[in-house]
Formats: sequence, structure tokens, C-alpha cells
Amino acid sequence: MPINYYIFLAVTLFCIGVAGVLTRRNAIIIFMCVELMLNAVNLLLVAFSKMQFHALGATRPQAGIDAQIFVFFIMVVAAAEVSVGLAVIVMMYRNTHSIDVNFLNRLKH
Amino acid sequence: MGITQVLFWILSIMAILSAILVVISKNPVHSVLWLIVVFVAISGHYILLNAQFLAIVNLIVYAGAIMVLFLFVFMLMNLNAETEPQKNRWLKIAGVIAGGSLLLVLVAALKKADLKTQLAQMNTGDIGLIHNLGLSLFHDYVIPFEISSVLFLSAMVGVVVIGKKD
Amino acid sequence: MPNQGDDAGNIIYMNAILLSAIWGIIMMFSGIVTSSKTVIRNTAIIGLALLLIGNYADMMGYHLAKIEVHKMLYFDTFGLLGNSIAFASTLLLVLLSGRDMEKVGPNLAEYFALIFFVLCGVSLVTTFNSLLMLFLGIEIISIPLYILTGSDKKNLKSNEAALKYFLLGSFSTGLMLLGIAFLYGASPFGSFAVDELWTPKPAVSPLLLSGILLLLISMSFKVSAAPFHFWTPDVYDGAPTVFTSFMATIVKVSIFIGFIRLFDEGFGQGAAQWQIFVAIITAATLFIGNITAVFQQSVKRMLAYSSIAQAGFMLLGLLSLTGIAKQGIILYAAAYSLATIGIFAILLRMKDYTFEGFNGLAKRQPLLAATCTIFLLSLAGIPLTGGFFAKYYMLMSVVSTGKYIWLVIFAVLCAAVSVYYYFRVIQAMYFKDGDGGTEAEPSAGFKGLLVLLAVLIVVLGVFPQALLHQLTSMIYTW
Amino acid sequence: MTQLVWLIPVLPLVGFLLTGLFRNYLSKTLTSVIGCGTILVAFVLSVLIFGEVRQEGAQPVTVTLFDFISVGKLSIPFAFLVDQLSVLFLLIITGVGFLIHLYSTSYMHEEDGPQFARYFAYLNLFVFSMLLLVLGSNFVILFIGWEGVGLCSYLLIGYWFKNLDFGNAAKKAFIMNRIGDLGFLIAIFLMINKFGSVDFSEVFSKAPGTTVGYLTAITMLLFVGATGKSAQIPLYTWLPDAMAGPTPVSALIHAATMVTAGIYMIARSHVLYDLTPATQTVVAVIGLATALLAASIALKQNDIKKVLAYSTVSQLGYMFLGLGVGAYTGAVFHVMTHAFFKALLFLGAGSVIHAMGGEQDMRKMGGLGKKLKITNITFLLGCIAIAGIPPFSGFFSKDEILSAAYGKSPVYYAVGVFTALLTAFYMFRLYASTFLGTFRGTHDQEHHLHESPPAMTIPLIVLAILAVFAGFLGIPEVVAPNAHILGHYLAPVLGEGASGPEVAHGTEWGLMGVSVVLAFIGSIWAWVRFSRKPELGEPTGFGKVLANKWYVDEFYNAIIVRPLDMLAQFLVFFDKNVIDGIVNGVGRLVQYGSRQLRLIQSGQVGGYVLLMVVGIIVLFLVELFIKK
Amino acid sequence: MIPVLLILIPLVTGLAGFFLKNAGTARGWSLLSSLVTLVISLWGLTLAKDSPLLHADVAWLPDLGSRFSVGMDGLSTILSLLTAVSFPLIFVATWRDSYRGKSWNFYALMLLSQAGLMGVFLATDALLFYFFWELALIPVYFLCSQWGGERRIAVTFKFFIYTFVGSLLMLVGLLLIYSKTPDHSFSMKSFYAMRSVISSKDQVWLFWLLFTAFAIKMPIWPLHTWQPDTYEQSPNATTMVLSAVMVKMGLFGVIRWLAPVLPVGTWAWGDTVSGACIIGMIYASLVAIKQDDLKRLIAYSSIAHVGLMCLAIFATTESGMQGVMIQMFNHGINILGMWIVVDLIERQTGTRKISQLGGLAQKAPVLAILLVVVALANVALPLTNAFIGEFLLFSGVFTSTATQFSVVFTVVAGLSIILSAVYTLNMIQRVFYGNTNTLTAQVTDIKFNEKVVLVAIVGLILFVGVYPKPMLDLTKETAEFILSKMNYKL
Repeated sequence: MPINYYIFLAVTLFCIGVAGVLTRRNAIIIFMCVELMLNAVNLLLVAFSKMQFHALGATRPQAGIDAQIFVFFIMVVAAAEVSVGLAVIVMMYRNTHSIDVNFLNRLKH
Repeated sequence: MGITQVLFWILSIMAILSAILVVISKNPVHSVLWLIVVFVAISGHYILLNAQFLAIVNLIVYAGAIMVLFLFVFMLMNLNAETEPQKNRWLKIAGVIAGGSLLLVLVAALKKADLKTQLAQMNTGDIGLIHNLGLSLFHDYVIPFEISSVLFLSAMVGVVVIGKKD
Repeated sequence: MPNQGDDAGNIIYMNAILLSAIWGIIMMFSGIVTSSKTVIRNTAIIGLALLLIGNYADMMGYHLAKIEVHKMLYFDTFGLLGNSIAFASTLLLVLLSGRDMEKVGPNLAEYFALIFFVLCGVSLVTTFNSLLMLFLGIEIISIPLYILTGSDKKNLKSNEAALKYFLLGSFSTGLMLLGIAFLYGASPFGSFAVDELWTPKPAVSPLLLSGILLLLISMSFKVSAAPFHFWTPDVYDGAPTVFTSFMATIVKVSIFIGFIRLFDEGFGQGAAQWQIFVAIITAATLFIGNITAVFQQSVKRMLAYSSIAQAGFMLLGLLSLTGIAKQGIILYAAAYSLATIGIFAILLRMKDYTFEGFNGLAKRQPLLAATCTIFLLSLAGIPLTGGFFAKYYMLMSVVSTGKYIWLVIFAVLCAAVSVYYYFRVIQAMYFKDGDGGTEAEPSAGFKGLLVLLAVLIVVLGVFPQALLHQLTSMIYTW
Repeated sequence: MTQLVWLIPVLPLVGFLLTGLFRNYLSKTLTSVIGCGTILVAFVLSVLIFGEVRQEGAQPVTVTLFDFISVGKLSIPFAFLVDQLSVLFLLIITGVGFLIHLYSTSYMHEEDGPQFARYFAYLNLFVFSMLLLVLGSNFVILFIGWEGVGLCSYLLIGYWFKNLDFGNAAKKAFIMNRIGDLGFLIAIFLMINKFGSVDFSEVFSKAPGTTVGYLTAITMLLFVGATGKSAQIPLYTWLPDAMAGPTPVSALIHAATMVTAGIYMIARSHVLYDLTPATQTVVAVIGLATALLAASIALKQNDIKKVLAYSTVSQLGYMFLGLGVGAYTGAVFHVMTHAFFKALLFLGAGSVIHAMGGEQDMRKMGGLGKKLKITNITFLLGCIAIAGIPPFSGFFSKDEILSAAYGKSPVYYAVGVFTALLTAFYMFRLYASTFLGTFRGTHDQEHHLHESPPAMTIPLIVLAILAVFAGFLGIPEVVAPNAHILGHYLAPVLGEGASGPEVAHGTEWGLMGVSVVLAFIGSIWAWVRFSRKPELGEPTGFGKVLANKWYVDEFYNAIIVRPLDMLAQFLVFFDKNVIDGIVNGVGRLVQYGSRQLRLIQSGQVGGYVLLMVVGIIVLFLVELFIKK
Repeated sequence: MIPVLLILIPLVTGLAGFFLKNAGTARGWSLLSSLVTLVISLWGLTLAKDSPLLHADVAWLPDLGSRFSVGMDGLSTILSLLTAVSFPLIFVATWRDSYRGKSWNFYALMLLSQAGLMGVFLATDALLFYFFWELALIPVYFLCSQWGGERRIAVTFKFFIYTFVGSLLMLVGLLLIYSKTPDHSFSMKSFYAMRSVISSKDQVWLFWLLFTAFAIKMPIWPLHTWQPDTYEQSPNATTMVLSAVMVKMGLFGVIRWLAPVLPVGTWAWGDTVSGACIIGMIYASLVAIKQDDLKRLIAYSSIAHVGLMCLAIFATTESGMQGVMIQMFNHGINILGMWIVVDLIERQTGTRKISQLGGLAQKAPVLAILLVVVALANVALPLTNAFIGEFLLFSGVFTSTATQFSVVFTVVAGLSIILSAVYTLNMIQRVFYGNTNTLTAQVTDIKFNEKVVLVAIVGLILFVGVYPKPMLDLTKETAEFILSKMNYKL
């Protein structure tokens, strides 16, 4: 499979995520869109890992494995982020009974 | 056009469509569900790329744990379509345009890439197998592995600090 | 100096990382063991002192454990000096404002634990050798910061700041990861090692360039460079002041050191390819930071903008990437952190954070006013303070490359603008009358520490190389 | 002896310092003694030196005191030049100066101690500067004296500083002098530029090798200086106002000595002028015009001192005419005689004013002759002398100039002689309306009238004698060959041809005749007319124009003073609003920018992300299109 | 050795001054310190030109190619002497001025500014020079904004930022030159060698980076607007420092760090700058005529005088150069005298408005006489020091070969002589002559300390005016040296 298919697929997903972040007001949805972006990256990384393996596998049987491990770590981090993020959002909700980011405007200028 | 290609296209379209649905669906819960679909599709890609371990992890961690967490939160706050007032239209359009043009520039930047020849090797190669991953994870990547524990610790402490009543 | 041997980078001197992680855990439990704030604070102080010592040991080549790191980390004087500055600044911060942390909320032990974890991340970011470690480091720094920002739970501003920080932060993480992915795709060796990213190919692959660009953007976000600085004023303003001080100094400068490392060792050869972007970002940062700071009414928010402006100056070092630039960044880190910590410590003593709050401070608290003046002068880059040489090195580094002279001139003009808002504080303190709420009489120790800070700044301003003598040898080997 | 010449200026300086510093402690007598004594000694010294200089073949001596300014190749010593010309002026200055000091001791007696001392301090300082002026061996020293005398005249005119009009007069004098001085200064720079020196001998020796154009520039500029100092058109208007000062001051500074500095300077640098006929013409014309203009104005003045002032201006005009036509001796001769009779007249006027209790308006005088005998006689002699009636001194000197002028061009002569007529007329108008007829003042003035004390009358008498007989120092060739002692004496400095162009003897007799006749006509006409019924009413028609001095002051005001004033006013506005406005504008711009720019910090996460994305897009666009 | 002392003494005593906590003590302390400084600088005068005591050179920032090197040639000597002379005079003259609040800080800051000034004049290392350049400014900022008039804060702030912009540009300029030095050194020697290294093209634009700073400091029209306001608003003692000494920093900078380093640039812009100077002279003189506030009047007259000096620098002639060096000293002394008189008048009558004064000569004859002498020096009357200076300046400009407009320049500039006479005499007349009014009725004549100061000043004025030789000898070599560097052409 030509790699740039995967590149474009990933980039597309990524940009959909970005668009989501831009268009939604619900903090959690925004956060989900960020997760979507991360997954796009994961996909890309895996694709690249196979590409590298295809290119260098002959000389280095381990070639490309780094990327998959990286993806693993990304998932780890994402999990941590989600826990913290949701905690923050919940805290916010407790105080304001809203998770609408448009109401986040006490701090400005 | 072998079976792999067909699957690739199906999965890709599925991913993109459901991703779009994540963004546009009014009801947060639907968004979550669509996101899960996206993850499934991506896991499918992983399998195509013969990265079984990641495919599984992706399903368990993301589609399983994380998304469920999201759902819980939504339930907790019993949010539904009505509670999210719409952003004003112009900002929405601006957002879409911005996202679209970002896509454009990225594609424009990358299409010149001399990667036509480069292939992502499909459904062969054993680097994606848990055996190899484990080996290198606990050998070359032991340091980051240990370090990530710090990450979890801090996240844990954080959630405690935030969540605990006082 | 260390790691010049054949095993360079493999045997690592990770005292700092180990200690910070361990002490983080210790702090966690200290909360359970004791409820005495003093004990907790002192434990933290001891920990920080140990960190400092451990890091110094690193530099001297003594280490707790030999650990194979497989090129994940790479230790050089630059990074280690960066560490020491971060640790020392934290120590001073805790000594000066430890008591104010107690006021934030009940979870003092946890705050300290988080701070230690951040320091762990800091020492990763200053010594990473693999994009993975950079990513982890940055996340380990960010996640506790989200919490610390929101740690004043009842305060809506604090909540809001936390949420904003979190959303924007994770967004930028996404950008960074995309960049990393591109870099990996472009890497000829299929590796994340920093020194294997650049392709010596004649034609630079667009993949690589896009990757660099995305990393530049996400790092700019972390060091709050325009136009990716938007989180900074709100977060700094909303966060509890003591943690703002922590973020604005330690975190920012250490990420800067990582920034420099990444672009120097990763993409140094290809500087011509991306310098223009750095130049654009620098100009924008200087402009927005300085101009916007002029009209602020709250000193705290003004300092937020000023930290953006200062970042703009540090970016000049990234632009030139010469030996002088590296020295300069270290010096800048030191001078800027010291001054900012000092000012925030004084700000914490004030009843109201507006400029009016400072009116007549010189009458009420001559010493506070005097030291504060020195800090401000340093930030403004007036000679005889460390700030001057910090800026001087930055300008020098760019000038010595002979390019981007226009940027240098633009930078000094912005520096002139910066004088405007820094001196507004001095004017308020000395030349205006009024009682911005009579502050609690600061303790002798507090005063002593302020004086110490001031003296340090002046020493840096007269003999900057007292700090840099270690680097210089290294610099000239390049 | 000559080596001691430096004592001559130093003595008055010492006098100045003593009287100046200790003015609160010195008694008036002591002050007078110091003031007059120093001058007297200086005078004696001058006489001694004169004794040496007048011998045949006495070479000019340069006495260098110390190195004043030396920069690069230019070296300006502080040196004095002793030769016939300078010594002659020494005599006049110290001699007349002494008499006037003496006179002042009683004239200024009403002043209380310190003020009295201040007066003498100024006076001594003036003598010092004047001596510096004539002794200087190069143009810079000359210039130092030149400005020094200007300063003293400023101080003395404004001596009664409580009266602001006097102050204004003083200021006017100083500033107008300054205008002239600028010309002088630039002339000096021209010399430095060309000759690399300002030393008389060097400059004069190098001058012939220089282009006429350059020399013309120098001479013209020097002349500009002279017009300032010696009150010639266009810078003469300060002199009449200068009468604000005490009368002895007018006598010394504004008649006898200072105002003749211009003549001295030109005579001194006659070498240059001989080389530049163009300038000579200008000098002559200006001199003549001044003489006529001033004389015409003098016809209608009622202030006794004003009349004398304008007559001074016009006499100075004569001297410049003399210089212009090359009759340097004549000019210097006239300087001398003028010094005598004009000083005499001023002092006489002073005596009158003294007697009248400060009254200066002739219309309130008359018939004073009976009361003030000595003053009357001496004043009359003075009038005759200035009117140019032989064998009084004025006749010879004026006649010498006029004949030379005729030699140059009959027109000069015609105008000059007409001026002489006017001179005779207004002088006797003055005399008649003051001393003849009946008294027109108030009663207490009348019974207060008295002759002045000897301290005032003695100088009058001495000056009268000089005014009468000084003429015989310069008897024309036609009358007695080789009898021109002065010309003979000055020959080494001014050269043999310094009496101007020769005129056939017959014509010269004729010329003398004409001028004498006119002088007589003028005098007698005025005597007859004004001794009976002096004019008291306001002048009308042309007389009014004359009485208002041809409205020259008003004219200057309109074309120079007021425009400058308006310009200055405008510049003040400009400075405040435009230049400073721009500076402040920059500051405001920053403020405004700040106020606008902080609005992008909208507080909306969405907005932030949007802007960030836009930033990313922009960077990528740069990457794609702009970079290479 | 000596230069180091000249910098250190005021610095140390100044820092100590902050802890005196007593107005009287501080006053005496600062006077003492300044006197010691004076003695030392006089000692320096007695030494031979090549005496090792006149130079000091210590390693400071090896990696930056900057050393703590100070030295005294003719130029530095004359200006450090000016600094050393003026401060005691100022302290004595303003002995009776009282300052609100912690007045000991006032004296401490004064001493610090003296240290800064000394450093500026003595530094033979460009970076060190810049260092002190800023240091001299900071204390003045505090002095003015703390103890000035009612508009002090805004005005001083403007002054500070204005000059700061300039000096930052200068820093960039110095850096650029430094980065081109082959031996990477800030030393004067290496800088003076740069004139052949830096291409004419670069010199032409580098010139402005440096000159802007100097022009603002002098100040040259049209960058002068900060000056009258600042002088007006500053406390008198500070105004004296500003105008007597600080103004000279700009001129000094041009002579020492601009003209010899970038001769081509200097030649290239000579006419432009001279033009500005000329305009400034006439402009300032005319504006001065219209001023009612004594301080503003003197401020503008100072602008005019400085314009002339700057003009002479760019004439690059020997007499011009020496004239500038001497005139810097003279102008400092004279204007100091003027300020002292103003200070007296203000303290006694409580006003500086010329229109409200009058008749002081009756009340204070001594003051009147002394002022007249100073004022005459201000209009450059012969036998006063200023005459020597301006004579040399004018002849320098006139005989200049650097420009073809020398004659025009001289003549137009000469007009300012006349104008200066106008406003000076106006001032004298309206302040001292005429009759007294309610304000001036109870004025008393000057006290002992003021008399001492003014007499000293008048003495200096006359001595230099009559016997300038020592000064000329002092500056001769330096002037020739600088010119030899300036006359270099690429």
C-alpha cells in the first residue's frame, strides 16, 4: 500500500479533529476531538513503522518497531491525560454546572 | 486490487465518515459512539498492517476504557443535545474553513514528498507481534517505560487533588 | 566534564531524575504521615537541596546508579546547568513562597509531589536524546501543571485557567505528535533519536520540513511564543500566583532548553531551512508581548505578557544557535527566573495586584521596593543586572551570525517599550502615594532571601561568566 | 620704556579691580583718586613713550606678553604694537580720558558711594579695553578690545539700571555692535583661512599677493564691524539712544574714543583698503550719506545731547569719507580734533544739564550765558571749532578731508560741504537756544542756576584750548609747506600718500574759501534766527520727518524686529506641537496599539485555537510559497 | 590607578550614602567625597601624559572580548576634570536646598551618577563605555522623578525612554562593530582599527545606530524636545548635573566612539548633521527669546551652544576639535554658574518666571555682578573662557575642508551669537534691572557658600579666558590623534 495513502488518511482524520475542536463548544466533545487527532497520529505512526520496516527490514530486523512502541506510549499518555482532563472538566462542572467553553471568559484581555 | 486494498478503502471511508459524524452529531453520546467506531476502524487498519498488539490495545484502552469513561462523565452530567447551545454560525464556518485549509496546506506540503515509491508493508512482518514489542520495550525502552510510571503517578495525584472533597 | 568518554550517553548520570521521582513519592506519603505543614515544607526543601546536590554530582561525574539508557537520554553541561538553574530556582521559590502554597488549598503534600514530578519532567526535557523522551518529559511537566493551575478549586478563575490550559495543551500535544510522526517517517534510520533525524540528503524532504515546522509550533506553544501564546495570559492570571511563578520561570526556561537542544542537535545543520520561521515567530512574540503588556492594569497579568516578551528574546538564541546563544540561554534562564520569582514573591505580599496596589510601597516597605526595583531593572535589561547580559548575549548571538539584523533592531526597540511597563511599577512604588492595603510585615528570612536574590542578579550583571565558566570551555570546543 | 607699554592698559585695569571689588569700603574721594590717578599715570607713560616714538626712524615695536591661542599652525600671541598711530591714540584716550574722569568726580557726586565706585570701575574698565583695542598687535587682540569697549558702553549706558528705557538703550547698543562684530569676526576667519595668521604685519605683508575679491570680502566685513562700532548707516541708530548714559560717558565713549575705533581699525589696516578700491568707494559713500543724514536729523532735535549725538554721527561720517578717499591722515586728524571739541561740547552740555538739574530740553533753556560764564565761552569755542571756522581745529581737519574728497570726486565735496553748512547751522542753533535769549525754565530752576565747580570747569578749559589750537598740528601744504606735523608723524604708519589725492593749490584755496564762507553763513544765520525767537512748537511737514529721525527706527522695527519676533513665536508653537507632538505621538501610538491588540485575547478557547490554526496555516504558506 | 579611583570613590561613597539616614551627614559626606575626587583628578593633571598611573586594565569578560580598561588622554582628562569640578560646586551651591523625604538618598544618587559619568568619560572599552552610559542615566531618573516639579514623573519618564531607545540602538551598533573586529575585542584600539575593515557602505548606516544615541543625549535638533521639560522639572542640583556634565556625554561619544571608528560614515553624513546643528542653533536661540521660565531659557540656549560644538566636530579641523574639547569644559562651567543663579533666585523668590521678577540688582548687587560675568561668558565675550572656545569652534568650522558649505555654516551659525546676546541681555535686564516688586522686595544678597562657588566659577571663566594655554596643551595631542583617525578615507 503506498504510504502516502496512509499519510493523507491520517492527516484527514487529524484535520477533522481540528475542525471539531474549532466548531464545538462542549468541553468534552472538544477533548474527544483531540483524542481523534491523537489516533490519527497513531495510525500514521504505525503506517510509518511498516514503511521503515519495509525499507530497512533487510538490514535491521527491528526496524520500525520504535514507532509501534511510541504509539503504545501515546496511548499511555492519552489515558493519563483523559483521567486528568475529565477530572478538571468535572471540577469545572461542579462549580458552574456547565461545560460550555464559551462561558470560560472571566479571564481575557 | 486484492482483498487488502478493498479492506483498506472500506476502513478508511468508515473512519473518515464516522469521524465527521463525531464532530457534527448534536448528541454528545452519539459522538462518543461514533468515536468508538472510528477507533474500531483504526484498529482494523492496525490489523491490516499486522500490528496485532496495538490493534488489541487500541480496542481495550481506547474503545474500552477511555470511551467508557467519557460515557460515564456524560451520564454523570446527564448532558443531552439540548444542553449544548450552538456556537454562532460564523465561528463554526470559520472553524470548518480553518480545518479544511489546514488539511489543504498539509496535503500541499506533503504531496511533493517523494514517497510514492515507499510502501507500507501490509499483513506481513512480525515487528507488530507482542513478542518482539515486549522484547524491545523491556530492553531498549525500559527507561521510558519506568518514567511513564511517574506520569501515571502524577496523574493519579492530580486527580486526587482535584477530585477529593475538602 | 562528563560524557566526553567513549560511552557517551549510554552510562547516564540520572541522579536528578531518580531523586525527583523518588522524592515526589516521598512527598505523596508525607501528606499521609504528618499533617504539619512545616514538616512537609521542610521535607520538600530538603528534597530540593538533595536534587541540587545530586545534579551537581552529575556534573562532577558522581552518580547513584549506572543505568543503560540506549541513547534515550544524553547528558551535557548545557542540560545539566539548565537543571541546576531549575532546581535552584524552585528551591528559592519554595523558600520564598512556601507559605503561600499553604494558602492555596489543603493538599500541600500533593502540591509538592506534583512539583517534584514536574522537576522530573524538567530533567527529562533538558537531557532527552529521543523524541519519545521529549514527549514524555513534556507530558510529565504538563499534566501536573494542569492540576496545579486548577488547584484553587473554589476559585472559578483557577478552574477556568485549568480547563483552558488543558484543552489547549492537549491540542498542542496533538500537533507535536503529528510532527514527530512526520519526522519519523522522514528519518532515514527509522529512529526517534534526535541526532538521527536530519537527512543529509541534498533535497530536504517536505515530510521532514513539515515535521520540523509542527515541532517548532508545538514547542512555541509550550514556551508561549506568539501566535501560540494565547493560553499564557489567562493561565498565568488564573492560576494561584505561587504556581504562576513556578510556571513562568522554571517550567518555561527548562522547556526552552529542551527547545534549543532539539533544534540544535536535531536540525542544526539545516538551520537555513527553518530560521525564517523562527524569525517570524520571534518578531511576532516580541511585538505582541511588549505591546500588549503596556496597557495592562494588573501587575500579575502584566508579568504574564512580559514573560511572553522575554520568551521572544530567548527565541533570538534559538535563531542563531551559536555557542554564545547557548551561554546566553543559560544566563537568561538564571537571570529571568531569579527576577521573576522575586517579583512574584513580592506580588504575593500585596493586597491588590493592580499597579495602584504598589503605590507608595517604597514608603511602607523600603526593602521590598528596593529589591523589586532591581528585579524589574533586570527584566528591563538595564546594565549592572543579570538581565542586561542575558539580553546582551541574545543580541550578540544573532549579530555574530550577521543575518537578521533587522530583527535585532526590532528587538531592542521592543525592549525600549518594555521599559515602559516595568517602570510603571517602579513609579508606583516610589513616586506615587497611596496605601495599597498595608501588607503583613514580611519575615526577616524573607527579606534576607530577597536581598540574596538581588545580590545574585547584580553578580550576574557584573560577572556573568561566574555562572558560565563551565559552558565556555564546551562552547569553544564547538 | 616702550617695553613697559603693558603698564598703560594694566593701570586702568588695576583701578577697575580696586574700585570694583572694594566699592563698598572706599570713600568717594579715594575712589576718585584711584580712578583718575591710574589714568593720569597711564597718560604720563603714554607721553613718555610718545617721546620715544616721535623721533625720526623710530621703528614699530611689538611687545609680546604671553602666548594667547595657539592651535595647529595658527598662533595668536597676546602682544602689543607700539607705533606712531597707536601712541597717538594712547595720548587721546588717556588724555581726554583723564579729563573726563576728573570731570566725572564732581558730575557724579550725587551718587552714593558704591554706585559712584561702580561708575568709576566701569569707566576704568572702558579705558582698559580701549587701550587694548589700539595697542593690540593683531586683529584678535584688537577684537578683544573691540568687544570690551562695547561691553563697557553697555554697562555705562545702563548705568541707571532702574530705568528700563536706559536698559533698552544699552541693550540696543550692545546688540547692534554685535551685528557689526560678527562681520569683524568673519573677516578674521577669512584672514586665518588665507594668511594663516591675524598678525598685522604678517597680514599686510601677505595681502598684496591675494586676489582682490578675497581682500574686498575681508575689507567689507571689517567695514561692517566699523559701521557697528562707529555708528554708520545702517547701524547708527544706537548712538543717539546711548545718550541715556551719564553725560561724561557720552563725552568719552560716544564722542571722543570708542566710536572712533572703527576709524582706527580701518586706518590701521589701510594697506588692505588701498588694495580694494571698491570697498573704499563704499566706505566713502556710506560715510558721506551718514554725515548728511545725521546732520539733517540734528537740525530738528530739541534734546541737547541728542543734537550732539547726531552731530557725532555725522562727524564720524566725515572721517569715513576721509578714509574712503584715502585721506587716512585727515581722518585720524579729524578723530583727534573731534575728540577735543566734541568732548568739550558734551562736557559743556553736561555742565548745563548739571546746572539745570537734569533738564535736557533746549526749549526749556536759554540765556544761560549770563549765569554759566565759563561753560558759555568754552561751549562757544567748541561750536566754532566744529563749525569749521578757521583757525580753529575743526577747520583744518575737516578741510583736509574735504579737499581730498574733492580730489576723488567733486560730488563728494559738494555733499560734504553742504553737510558742513548744516553742521554750522545746527550747532549754533544749539548754542543760541541754550545760552542766548531769555530763560524759559521754571523758577526754582532759574534760581538754582550756577556755574559748575572747578573739577568740571578745568577740563572744559583745557579741552577748549586744545579745540582751538590742535588744528595747527595739521596745516595744509598750501598754507605752509611741510607744516603738517601730524602727517609727518604718522607717515611711517600710514605712508606718505596718506593725505589722499593731491589737489592743485589754486583749487584748494578755492575750496577752503567756499567751506569757510558756508560755515560763516550757517553759523550767523542760526545765531540770528534762534537767539531771538527759538522754535518751541512741534515741527511740521518735513521738519516732522527730521524730528522723527526719518522714521528709521520704526522702519527697522517693521522689517527686522517684528518679523523675527513673530518667527520666534511661531517656533515656540512649532516646538511644542509639531516636534514634541511627534515624539508624544509615538508614545500614544503604542498605547493605542496596546489597547487594540489586547482585544484578540478574547478569552474564548475557540478563538484561541482558531488563531493558532491560522498561525499554523500562515507558517505553512510561507514554507510553501514565500520561502524560496 | 587614578581613573579607577575616580570611578570607585563616588561609587562606594554613593552606595554608603544610602545608609546614612540623615540629611546633614549625607550632605557633608557627599561634599567630602566629591572633594576627594576633585583632589585626585587634580593630581592626575600633574602627572606626565605617559604615566602608568593614568591607565588601568583588568580582565573582566574574557569571552566577550571586553576588559575593564580605563585611561586618561586629553579628552578624558578634561571631561573627568569637569565632572570632578562641578560636583563639589553643585553640592556647595545647593547646600541650602532641602529635599523632601529621605534626602540622604538624593545625595547618594548624585554620587552614583557622578560615578557613572566618570566611567563614561574614562572607559577605553566600548562595552564598559556602554555600561556606564546607562549607569549614569539610572540615578538621574530617580533623582528627577523623586524630587522634581509637579510634572516630574511623566517628563522624566519620557526623557528616560527617549534616551534609552537611543542607547539601545547604540548597543546594537557597538555589537555590530565588535562582531566585525578580527580579534573579537571591544578595546578602543581594535575599534579604531575598524575604519579600514568596515566597508563604506556599512559605515554609512552603522553611523546612525551610534549617532542617534549621541544626538539624543546632546541633544541635536529635532531630537531635543525632552531637554527643556526635563530641565524645567528636575531639581536644580540634578539639572546642573544634566546640563553641565551629562550633555557632554553625547559630544564625547561622537569624538571618542563614532568619528574615529566610522570616519567614512562621519564624512558621509557630515553635512546632514551640520545642517541639523545649524537649524538647531538658530531655532533654539529664537525659541529661547520667547521663554519666560529661566530654566527653559537656559535649556534652549544650551541646545544652541551644543549645536555649535557638534557642528565643529563634523568640521574635522584641528582648531574645531580642540575647540570642542575646551568648550565642553567651558560650557559646563558657565551653565553651572547660570543654574546656580537660577537656583538662588528660585529659592529666594519662589519663582522662575522672568515676567514676575525684576530689580534684583538693587537687592543683590554681588549676585548681579557675578551673574553678568557668567552671562557674558554665555554670550562668548572676549576674555571669557567661552570666547576662546567659540572662536576656535567658528574658525574650525570656517576653515573646514570636510564640507563645501563651511562659509554658509559659519555665517548662519554666527547669527546665533547675536541672538544669544538678545536673549541673555533680555534675561539680565528683566530679572536684575528695573524696580523691585512684591516678590523680589525681600530678596537678600547671596550667602557665603554661594559666593564661594560663583567666585570660583567666575575665576575659572576669566582664567581660561585670559590664559587658555594649559587647556590647549592638554587637548592638543588627543585632538590630533582623533583627527588622524577621522581623516582616513576608504
